[in-house]
Amino acid sequence: MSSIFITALIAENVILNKFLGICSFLGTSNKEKNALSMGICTSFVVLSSTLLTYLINKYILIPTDSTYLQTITFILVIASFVQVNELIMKRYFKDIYKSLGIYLPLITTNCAVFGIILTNIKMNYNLLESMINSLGSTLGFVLVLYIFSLLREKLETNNIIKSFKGIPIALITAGIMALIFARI
Amino acid sequence: MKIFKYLFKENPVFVLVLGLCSTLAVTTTFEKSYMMGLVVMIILILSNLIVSLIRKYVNNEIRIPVYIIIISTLVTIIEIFLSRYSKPLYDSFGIYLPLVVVNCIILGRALSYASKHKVINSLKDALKCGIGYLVAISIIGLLREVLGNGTLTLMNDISSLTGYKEVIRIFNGNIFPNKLFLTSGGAFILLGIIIGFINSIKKGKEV
Amino acid sequence: MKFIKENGPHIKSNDSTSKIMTRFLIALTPIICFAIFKNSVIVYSYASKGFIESLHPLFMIIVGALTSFISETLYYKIVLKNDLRTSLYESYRSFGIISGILLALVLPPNIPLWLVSFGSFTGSIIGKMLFGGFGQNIFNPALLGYLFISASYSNLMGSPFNAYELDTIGGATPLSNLMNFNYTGSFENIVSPFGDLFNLFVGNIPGAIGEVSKLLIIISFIYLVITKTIKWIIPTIYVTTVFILTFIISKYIDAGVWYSLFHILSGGLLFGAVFMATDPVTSPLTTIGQILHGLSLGILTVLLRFLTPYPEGVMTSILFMNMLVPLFDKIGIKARNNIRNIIIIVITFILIIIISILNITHKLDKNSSNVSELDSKVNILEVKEDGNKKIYEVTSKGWGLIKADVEVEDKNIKSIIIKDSKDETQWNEIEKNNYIYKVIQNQNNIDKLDAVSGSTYSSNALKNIVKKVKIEEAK
Amino acid sequence: MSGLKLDGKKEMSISSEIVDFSNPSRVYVPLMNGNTICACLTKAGKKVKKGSIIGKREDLDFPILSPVSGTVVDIKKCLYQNGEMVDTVVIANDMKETLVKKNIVSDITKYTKEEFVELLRKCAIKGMGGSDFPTFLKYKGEVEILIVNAVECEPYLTADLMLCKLKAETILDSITAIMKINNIKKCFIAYKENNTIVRDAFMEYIENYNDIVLEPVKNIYPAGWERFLVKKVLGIEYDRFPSEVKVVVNNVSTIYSIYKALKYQRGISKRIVTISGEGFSIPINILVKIGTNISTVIKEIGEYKGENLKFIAGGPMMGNAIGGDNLIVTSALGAVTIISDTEDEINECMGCGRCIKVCPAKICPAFIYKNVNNKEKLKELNPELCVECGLCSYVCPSKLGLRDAVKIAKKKVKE
Repeated sequence: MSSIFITALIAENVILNKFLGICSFLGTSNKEKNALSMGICTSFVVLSSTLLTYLINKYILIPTDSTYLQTITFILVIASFVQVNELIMKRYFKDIYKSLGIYLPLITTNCAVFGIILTNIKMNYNLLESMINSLGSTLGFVLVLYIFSLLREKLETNNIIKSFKGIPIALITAGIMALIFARI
Repeated sequence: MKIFKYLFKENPVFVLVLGLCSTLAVTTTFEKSYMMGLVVMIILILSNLIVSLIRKYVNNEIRIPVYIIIISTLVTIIEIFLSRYSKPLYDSFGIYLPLVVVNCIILGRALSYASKHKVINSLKDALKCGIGYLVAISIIGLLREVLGNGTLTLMNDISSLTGYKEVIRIFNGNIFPNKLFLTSGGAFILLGIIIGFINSIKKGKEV
Repeated sequence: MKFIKENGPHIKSNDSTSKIMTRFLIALTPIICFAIFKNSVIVYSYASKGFIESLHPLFMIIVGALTSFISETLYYKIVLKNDLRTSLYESYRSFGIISGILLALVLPPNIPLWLVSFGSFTGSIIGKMLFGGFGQNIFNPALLGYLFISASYSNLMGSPFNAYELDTIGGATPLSNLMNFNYTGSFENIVSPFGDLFNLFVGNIPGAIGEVSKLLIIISFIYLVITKTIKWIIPTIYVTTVFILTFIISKYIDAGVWYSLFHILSGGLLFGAVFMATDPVTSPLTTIGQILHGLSLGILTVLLRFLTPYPEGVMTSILFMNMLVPLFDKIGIKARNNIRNIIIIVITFILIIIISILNITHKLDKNSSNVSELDSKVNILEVKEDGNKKIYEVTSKGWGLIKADVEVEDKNIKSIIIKDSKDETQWNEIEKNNYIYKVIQNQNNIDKLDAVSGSTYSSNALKNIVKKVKIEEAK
Repeated sequence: MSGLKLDGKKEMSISSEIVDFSNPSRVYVPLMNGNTICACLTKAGKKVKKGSIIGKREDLDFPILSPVSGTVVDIKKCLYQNGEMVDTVVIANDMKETLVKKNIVSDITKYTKEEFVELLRKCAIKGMGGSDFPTFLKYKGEVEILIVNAVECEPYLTADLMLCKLKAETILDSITAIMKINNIKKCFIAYKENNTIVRDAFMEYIENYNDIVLEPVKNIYPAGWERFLVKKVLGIEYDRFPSEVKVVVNNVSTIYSIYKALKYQRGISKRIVTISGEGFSIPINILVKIGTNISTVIKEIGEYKGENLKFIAGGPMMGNAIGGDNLIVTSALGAVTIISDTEDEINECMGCGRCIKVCPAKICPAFIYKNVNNKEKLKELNPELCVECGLCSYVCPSKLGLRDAVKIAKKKVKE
């Protein structure tokens, strides 16, 4: 049980090992305040949709043998939860909503969310295992996002050559982080 | 020449750094990458086509859910087609084939371009983006496999479909098949260096 | 007579960066000499290897230093486009040589020379120059080179022995030997095969070139601290945390103090702590940040040594902590003058320590009774026996369920025939790099074998089969 | 409170006697108070007496007095101690020293507090330790403890030391007078523990003065800094000014100038200046009229040694090397240091963390230097606490101008 959590957190980290969620990873990690809030919103969406998708898959899709409908149903579940998340953010956490702005609806197109749910289904985990896996992966997502936002703040003050500034140096740092995470 | 423009000017992967999520993981072999590039291109063209066709009847609020439904149906069709005709390719894609639904390029082009322009323009744009994406992905796939594994699989998994099996072994010495490029970290670093290299060439040309 | 207009203090301390770096090099020389002495002079006299071959470690150090120097000069010349003279001067000022030498000292004695140059080349260029040159890199270039080498050519890494030590027991460094006895075991079977603790201390035991002579490392550490060249807080706290943690664990498995001493004196801990973790560029600046750095290094190293298949926890934990340096500095700045923050930090760290100890003890219990966990994954349907050959019909849980027949002849697995693996989706990866043959080949220490990337679960399933059969045989 | 033990180099200028140069032919009075520009109240050709008002600092209504009697020649730009060219009143000295009004007060303790503060403002008594801060502001509020700063932690400087050696008794009289007028309970005279000359000078007379205590302070730089003294001597901290905790810190020469104000009811016109450093042939202490051009005095005493020199107004740590040697003595200028320029090899910041360990104000100069051009990061590092003691630049192995970066950051944060 705990080995699933640790591997999901570090060894099979969602961003670094499975390449999921790079768009938002490069996008929102410039200031660490919105990196954290972005992470929390994503984890809320993932956990809630894992629960719902597991139930749908177990009691609707498999009995009626329409597993090819998985993609569509899961995407709709995620999209609806993102709308729910946006409403909550608008009402309760006004300032975070303002600072995150356009990145909130982007969670639907965040491959990490959909990827985690798909891995849960593919590995045919039971309910408890898939919840732990989702929790581990999202924590891994938030961890890497937070560390990376701190590193990018430091990279701002370096005098990197012009053609490598911004995205390329961020990718190289992420690559080195991925190599280190693979060895833990 | 146009190809040069596709590759450097607005290439979705190298310049806009979009749509990386579902693709980098698959580029361990050249064949898988150009197949994934083809899949994405076909879906892009079809989705742009449909989106620009129905752009008048769709108002602004429900744009995103509708487009997502369109794209996911297309992806499911492709999934069924692949799982029936080339099972090994379908297996090797694993969870990354359904992930094409959330690929930022397709939804991005649909939202920003197709929903506002005529069918012909959006088709042209889809073609441009599709080719740029295909070229970029296959270059990455080529580099990663040749340097990392020393082999070049032109057609292996889908041999049942095309009946032509071809795996060329290029490097076998102890220097070159350097497993770094097969690891996920290696892919990040390789992509970073490629984009940096292209930036320096673009900067060279402009200044 | 010219009067210079300048503000700011006009008298300055007579210390300078180049002086610090030269003192660092001076502290390294005794270790280099011992490395050459142990790995080539003794080898030349005992194992009667050719003179040139036995000088291999010396060439490694030279090649390491030269490549990093040349690659940085080339970088300055080609990428930054300044003429040869300034790029030579610039690369002298950015002290690439030190990371080259450090990398060579960390590698096992008999690896090919081009591998050393590959490591120091990637370490300096990708790790340091692309990040902006001297003083701006996030990761320690020497360790980064080590990471690149072990990531890309792990099979070529070779064994950490020189010809002289080939006869020591079954090809294991002290730490990997400890792992075979899954971290418990008495003084005899962990320490005595290597002489005794003093042997470990003086350093004629197998290991990478620079790591083994602990006595010299401590001497250079004292020299570095007196001449105020390195941040002494990080190594002291790092080693003491490891000592305390292993002491608590040794109390748990009621082994004596020698257990924690063994942990400190083995592997690259001392060398890593004194030379790698204190690299000024990649370690925190504020004092509180350094304390946190040392503490978390210690915790992570102990965790890695106990919980992961890699025996050597030091290199990865130093690299991991290089990533967190901005976080430690941020805490260091905030907590500098108000006590409330310091208390919060202390509590969080105590919590982390407790969690990690529970984790390790849990693992140790699980290890001693790891048969139960294995049983849930692998079960033996039936055993057919003819003559000294046995055939185990086995099922093991990977993605789906794998059925296989394992043919065993006098305690050695001869072959594994897979009968059914239809729902193993990633099965073609396994077949492509004939993983079954590798599993059979490494059946004695199966944990060391890496899983096939992309199909970890099926490869683990195969490894579990081997483990289960070995335990059955051992009964 | 951290700091650094510097090589004091005091012995160079300690042995020689004070040489008197107190009547120069021309006197230059810069219309400046610290770094704030003041208004000019005279014009060329006007006759002035010693002590008549020639300028005023508007915001504090603080006068600038003429140190000599004579005629104003003209008002032109001259080199000031912060390296800029500033409007200065040039007065030709008629050597008569005719006073505006001449009276000697017998009992100097009979002033009331308001009279005392007004007298300090009228006689333009300013901080002579280098801050040039109008002293009457310090005594406005209620004061319980007085700390006399005889530490002089800048290397090469021995001006205050010579003053204590000669005028120890007058300083003690002045302290008792100030204590009686402002009913101050206790006074501490802070001096460096290894500075035996000052200790013996005061020990002779200290018995017959009660409530005045000699307080030794550790020989580290910047021991002479206000915040450092209050923390070391009284063990208390304050936010921005010591007056918040009812404490006043005065330099020992300022105490001597207060004595002159109480006794003769006029500002001071002379002060001791140390001229020392390896670039000068005969290091010496001179008694010189405020406003004299130091280059004329130097030409008489000795000559320079070495090629490209640094002519520093003040000590080597806090002072600025001004581009020329025609520097004008003001009441705040304690010394002139002449040292040869050292070519040091500048390197990148390698993150050794020494500047953070040594900074007495507990801020991080290395981070400020790195983030000097993004403002919201600077706000977190709060550079305004910096006291510009220069220790960070002193201790940096890569010889970076950390103090200048913090100065720039201070300006940026203030906007």
